[in-house]
Amino acid sequence: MLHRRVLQFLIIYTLGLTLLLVVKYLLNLSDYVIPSPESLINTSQQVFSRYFGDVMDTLLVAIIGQVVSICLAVLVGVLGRQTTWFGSFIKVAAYNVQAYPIVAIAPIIFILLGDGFMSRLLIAAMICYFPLLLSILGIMSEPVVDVEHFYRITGRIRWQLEIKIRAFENIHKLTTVVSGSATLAMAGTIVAEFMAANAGIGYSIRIALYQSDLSRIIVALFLIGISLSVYQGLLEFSGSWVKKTWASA
Amino acid sequence: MLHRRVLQFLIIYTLGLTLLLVVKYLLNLSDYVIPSPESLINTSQQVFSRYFGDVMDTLLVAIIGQVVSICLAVLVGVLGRQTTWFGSFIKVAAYNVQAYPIVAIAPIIFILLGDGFMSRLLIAAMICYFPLLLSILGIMSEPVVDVEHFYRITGRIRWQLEIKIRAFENIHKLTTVVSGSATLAMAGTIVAEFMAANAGIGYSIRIALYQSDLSRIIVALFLIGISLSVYQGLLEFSGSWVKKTWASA
Amino acid sequence: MLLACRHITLKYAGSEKYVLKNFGFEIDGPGFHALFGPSGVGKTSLARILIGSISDYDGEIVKRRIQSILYSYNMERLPGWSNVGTHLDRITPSAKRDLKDEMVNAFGLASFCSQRFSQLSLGQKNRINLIRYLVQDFQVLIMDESLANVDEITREKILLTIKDLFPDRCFFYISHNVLEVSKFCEHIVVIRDANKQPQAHLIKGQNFSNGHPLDKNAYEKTMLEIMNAS
Amino acid sequence: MLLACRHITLKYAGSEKYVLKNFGFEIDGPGFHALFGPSGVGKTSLARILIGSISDYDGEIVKRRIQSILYSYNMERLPGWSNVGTHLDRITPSAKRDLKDEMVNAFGLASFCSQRFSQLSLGQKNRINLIRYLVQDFQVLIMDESLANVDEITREKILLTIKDLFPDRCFFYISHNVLEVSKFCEHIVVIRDANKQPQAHLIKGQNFSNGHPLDKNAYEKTMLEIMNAS
Amino acid sequence: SAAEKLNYRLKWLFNASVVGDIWATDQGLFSEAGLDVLVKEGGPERDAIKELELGQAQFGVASADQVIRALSKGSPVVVVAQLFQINPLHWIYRSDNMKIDRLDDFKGKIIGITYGGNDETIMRTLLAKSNITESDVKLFSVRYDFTPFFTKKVDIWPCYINSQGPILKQKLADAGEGVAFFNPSDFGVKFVANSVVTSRKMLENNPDTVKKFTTALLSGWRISLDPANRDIVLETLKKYDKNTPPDILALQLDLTRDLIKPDAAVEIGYIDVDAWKQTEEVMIVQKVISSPVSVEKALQPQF
Ligand SMILES: Nc1ncnc2c1ncn2[C@@H]1O[C@H](COP(=O)(O)OP(=O)(O)OP(=O)(O)O)[C@@H](O)[C@H]1O
Ligand SMILES: Nc1ncnc2c1ncn2[C@@H]1O[C@H](COP(=O)(O)OP(=O)(O)OP(=O)(O)O)[C@@H](O)[C@H]1O
Ligand SMILES: [Mg+2]
Ligand SMILES: [Mg+2]
Repeated sequence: MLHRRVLQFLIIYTLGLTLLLVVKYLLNLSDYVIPSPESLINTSQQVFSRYFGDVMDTLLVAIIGQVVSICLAVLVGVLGRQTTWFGSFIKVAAYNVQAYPIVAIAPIIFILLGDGFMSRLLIAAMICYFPLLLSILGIMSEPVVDVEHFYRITGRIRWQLEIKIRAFENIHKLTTVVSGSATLAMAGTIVAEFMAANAGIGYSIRIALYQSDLSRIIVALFLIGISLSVYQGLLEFSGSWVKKTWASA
Repeated sequence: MLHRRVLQFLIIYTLGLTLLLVVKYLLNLSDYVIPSPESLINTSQQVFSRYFGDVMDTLLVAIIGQVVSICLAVLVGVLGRQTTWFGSFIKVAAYNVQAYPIVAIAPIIFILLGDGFMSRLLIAAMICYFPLLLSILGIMSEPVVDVEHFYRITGRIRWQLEIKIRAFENIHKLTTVVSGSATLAMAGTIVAEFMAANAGIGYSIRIALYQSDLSRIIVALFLIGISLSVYQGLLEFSGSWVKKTWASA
Repeated sequence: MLLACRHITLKYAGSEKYVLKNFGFEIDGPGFHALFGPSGVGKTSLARILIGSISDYDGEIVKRRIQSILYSYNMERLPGWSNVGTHLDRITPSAKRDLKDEMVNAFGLASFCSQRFSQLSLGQKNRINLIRYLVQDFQVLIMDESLANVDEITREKILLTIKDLFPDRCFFYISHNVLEVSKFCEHIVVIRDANKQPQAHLIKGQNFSNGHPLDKNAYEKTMLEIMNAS
Repeated sequence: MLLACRHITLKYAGSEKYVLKNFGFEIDGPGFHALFGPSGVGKTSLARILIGSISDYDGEIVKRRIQSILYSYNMERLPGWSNVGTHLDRITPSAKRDLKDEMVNAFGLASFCSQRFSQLSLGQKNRINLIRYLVQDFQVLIMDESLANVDEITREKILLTIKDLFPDRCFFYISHNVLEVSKFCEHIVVIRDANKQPQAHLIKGQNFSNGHPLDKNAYEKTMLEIMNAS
Repeated sequence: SAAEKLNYRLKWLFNASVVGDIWATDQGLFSEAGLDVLVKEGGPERDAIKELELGQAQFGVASADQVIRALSKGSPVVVVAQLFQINPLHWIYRSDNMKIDRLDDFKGKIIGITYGGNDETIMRTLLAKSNITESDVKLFSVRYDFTPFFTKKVDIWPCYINSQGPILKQKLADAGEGVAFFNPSDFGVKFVANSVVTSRKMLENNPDTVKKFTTALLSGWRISLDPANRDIVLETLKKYDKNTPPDILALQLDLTRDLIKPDAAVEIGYIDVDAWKQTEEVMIVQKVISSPVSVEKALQPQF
C-alpha cells in the first residue's frame, strides 16, 4: 500500500514536471520563467538535504496540528451535532471562523497570541480542521436508529455512547477523512510557516518565491509530496488497523 | 433558520469585537494596533458600500467556484471510489495537489493559465473542493449492501446507480458538507483575490493589510460573515428542500 | 386495569387512509398477550403510539402503575465493537447476571457469545436482542416480531422460558402465527382493517405454560375465534 | 439433475465450528423446494455459497442449464427516491408488466404502490421486495425468509400464486414453518447440525397447489418425517 | 537592568539587507553593551510597531510609511535611527528595448505597482510630479511572483534593488537580456525606508538602554559595511542566509552599503529630517493619511 502510494506520487510528479517542460519548450519560455532540467538538477543537489530537513520539521508540526484539529473537530462536531440553538450556534461560529481567509485574521491572531509556537499551531490546525469538522458534523448528527433504539428506550443513551455508535458505524468515512486531512495539516503548516515562522519548508518556499526561484519550489514540492505520501500511507495503514481491531477486539 | 443564522453571526461578531476592545483598553493600545469604536464607525461609513460591492463580487465567484468544486469532487470521488489501482491513483493525485499550499503552486498556475478569471476560479475551487472530496470519497466507497444487493445480483448495477444509491443514503452528510464548504469557497476566493486579483474583497483586504488598517479588515470581516451567513442559510434551506423532495417525489 | 387504549385514531401525514380508527382495548393485568392481525394492519404503529414515538394521534392511552414500556423489534442491531457476550454483560444490571446466563442457555446461544453481532445468523440476532430487553426493568415489553426468524422448536422453548421467568410482567407479542398466539397467549388483541368496527377484538388464549396441560379442543376453538375476528 | 451440492464443507474464518460438513443434496428439476433447519444451522450460508458470495468452501456445486441464480432476503431495502410503484415499473422488463401487476394485486399491495419503501409495514416490505425478484429472468430463486413478516393467510396466497405462475422455475424457500414447507414444497432439504452425518436429508413434501386436494394423512406424515430428520 | 531580555523585530528575513543587525548579534556587540537582545526575523505579517505596543518587542525596524501611519493613529512610536538613506525600492526594466532617463519615458509603458503598498504612493507621486495621468500609462497590479514581468506582460516592475536586484539581473543575464533599475530619488522623490524604532515609553523610562542598544546596533552596521571586513562579513552572512548563493550575497552586500552609506559624509544611522518631512508630505498629498502628524517630533536620534 505504502509502496504503491509512493510509486503513484512519482508518476504524478513526473507528469506534472513533464507538462511544465512541454509548456516551456512549446512556448519557448526562458529559464527564468520555467527552469531547465539542468538547473533543476543543480538546484536539487544544492538544496536537497537542507530542504529534506525542513520538510521533516514541517511534517512534525503538521502531525501535531492534525492531532489538535482532530480533537477540535470532534469537540465542535459533538457540540454542534445537536439541533438545539446552542448546537447550531457552535456550528455557525465554526463556519464563520473558517470563512475568513487566514491571511485576514492572521494579524488578529498575532495580536492575541504573539508569534510563538501557538500561533503557528493554531493556523495549521485551523486550516486542517474544517474538512474533519464537516464530516464529523455530518456523521454525528445522523442517528443510527437500529443500534441506538435500545439505549434510547432503556434510558441508557449518553452522548459518549451516541458518539461511539455513530463513529463506529461510520468508521470507514472517518478514517478516509482523517487520513485525507493529513494533506491539509501539511498545507496549513506550510502556510503558517510562510506567514510567520523562521523554520520549516514553508519558510524556504517563501524565500524561494521572494527570490523568484521556481526550481527550488519544484524541488520543495517533490519533497513535500513524497513525505506526505509516506505519512498518508502510514495513516491509511493504521486506519485499516483501527477498523479491523475495533470490529474484532 | 436564516434569521437564526444571521442572529448567531451577529452574536459571534460582537463577542469577537468586544474581546478585541477589551484587550485594547486593558493593554492601553493605540488605534494603530486595535482601532477604537469611533474609528471603526468612521471607517465603516467610508468603505461600507464599496466593500459591500466587493463582497458581492467575491460571493459570486465563490458560488461559481463552489459549483465547480462540487463537480470536481464528485468526479474525483466517483473515479477514486474504486479500490483499483486507477482509483487509488486518482486519490493520490487529488491528495497531492491539495498538500501543496496554494501559495507554492500559484506561480505554476499563473504560468500555465495566466492571471485572468480562470486562475482565480481554479484557486478558489481547489481550496474548496477538498473537504467535499473527502466526504464524497468516504461515502462513495462504502457499499449500501441492503439496497445494492438486488441490482448487483440481477446484473443491473451501473456506476451511476451505485452513486445515486450511496448519495441518497448519505444525503444528510452530503448536504452538511456542501453547505459547510460554502465557507471554504468564500475563503478560497478571498485568498485567490488576495494573491492575484484586482477586484473583490480579498483585494481590498490586501490593501488594508499593506496599510496595516485593522479597522478596514474588521469591517470586511463583518461583511464577509454576514453575507456568508445568508448564503449558507439559503444553502441549508435548499439542502433540506432537496432532502425532502428527493425522498418524496 | 393495567393498560387501556381508548378511541385511538391514527392517520399518517400525507396519507388518506386511517391506520387506526376509534381503536380500543383494555388489559387487566400482567401476562403474556398478543397483538395479532394481517400484515399492514397497524400493529407496529400501535406499538409506536404506546412508547410515545408517534404522538400525532387522537384518543387516549391509560396506564396504571407502569413506569417503563419497552419496545423491541427484529431489525435492531448491537454495536459492533465488542462481541455479543461482552455486550450483554455490559447492559445487564449486576443483580440479573444469573437471569441473563439462564436465558442465554435456554435460548441456545451459549456457544455464540464470542461472536460479533454481524457474524450471527438472523435467528441468533433475534434471540440475543430479545435477551437484552428481558434483563431490563420494565412493566410492559412489546416484542415486535422479535422471534420471526427463529425456528419453531427454539421459539416455543423461549416463550415458555419467558413465561416462567416473568410471570408478573406484561408482554405484547406481535406474531403472524395463529397457532402460537392461540397457544401461548393469555389475551389476543386481534386487529383488523380500520374501516371495520370495532377494529379490535380481545380474545382469550390458552395461556399454555410449563407444567400445564393444553386442552386441544379449547385450543382449536381459540384459533377459530381468532380467524373469525380477523 | 438440475442442481447438486457435493461434499460442501464450510468454516468461517476465525471460527472453530463447521457450519457445513460434507454436506450434499441433489435436485432433479424445477419446482418449489425448501431449505429447512433450525436457526443458525447454515441455511443462509448455503445460499451465499450457491450465489458465489462465499467462495472459501470445499466441495463442489454442479449446475445444469442454470444461467441465473437469484437470492433475496428479508432485510433488503428499496432505494428511497421514488415510490415503490415507480420503482417496480422501472425494474420490470416490459414483457412482464402484466405479470407484475397480477402479482401486486395477488400479494395485496395495489393500494400501497404510491408509498415510499420506508413507509411500508414490515410484511409489505417483504412482499414488494419479493415481486422485484419474481419479474426477473432466473432459473433458481432462493427466498431467504422472504415472507417471514407476512401473515399466514396472505402468505399462503402468495405461495400458491408463485407456484401457479412459475411452474418451470426452481425455488428454494427458506422458512421456519414446518406446516408451510410440508404443505407447499416438492422437496424439503432438511439441514441439521454439522456434526451429524449425513447433514442433509431430502424429504418429499405435499407440493400442494391450486386445484389439487391436500391429503391430510400424507401431510402429517411429511411433517413427522421432517421432525425426525431434524 | 543588564539581564533584561530585549526583542528586536526586523522588518524582513535574514539577508544581506539586515547585515548590520546580524553582525551586532552574531559578534556579541549587544552583550558587550550589557544587553540581552534577541533579533527576530520579520515577514509580511509582521509589524514591529504593533509588537512594541503589545510589549512583544522593545525595538524594531519599520518603514517610514508605517511609522507615519502609526503616528496618525496615536501610536507612541519614536525613531531612534534611520538605516537606509536611499530607499531600496526601485523599479526594474529590460534595458535592451527601453530607457527611463526622464519621467516622460513612462508614457505608454505598463508599470507594476503594489496597490496599497508604498511603491504605489511613490509611483503616483512621480507621475503627478511630471503631469502624467493614468491614461498615459497602464498600471498593473503586482503580486509576489515575477511571472508577468518575466513573460514581458509588464515593462517595469518594482523590486528591492539590494536583495532581489542582483538575483533578477543574473537570471535575465543568463538568458542574454540586460536590465536596468529606476531609482525614484534620482527624480526628487525621497521616501524614507527602514528605520529603527522603539516606544516612547521605552525611551523615557530606559533612555540608557535605548542609547546602548542603538549604539551597539549602529556599530554593528558600521563594522559590517566596512569594505575592509567584506570577506569575514560575507562568511557570517552565509550562516544566516543559506538560500542565497555566495556570489549574489557579495553583490547584495555591496549594494546595501551604497544605500546605507551613500557617501562618506553621511554617518550611519543619520536621520534625514527633510526626507521624513517629504515622506509625510507625499502621504498627505496621496491621501494615505488624512492630516499632518508632525513626524519630526518622533525623530529622536539616540547615538
Ligand atoms: N411513515 C409512514 N407513512 C405512511 N404510511 C405508513 C407509514 N408507516 C406505516 N404506514 C402504513 O401504515 C400501515 C400500518 O403499518 P404498520 O407498520 O403499523 O403495520 P403492521 O401491522 O406492523 O404490519 P406488519 O405485520 O407487516 O409489520 C401500513 O399500511 C403502512 O403502509
Ligand atoms: N461472518 C461470520 N463469521 C462467523 N460465523 C458466522 C458468520 N456468519 C454466520 N456465522 C455462523 O454460521 C452459522 C450459520 O449461520 P447462517 O446465517 O447460515 O444460519 P441460518 O441457518 O441462516 O440461520 P437463521 O435461520 O437464524 O437465519 C451460525 O452459527 C452463525 O453464527
Ligand atoms: Mg410491523
Ligand atoms: Mg438465515
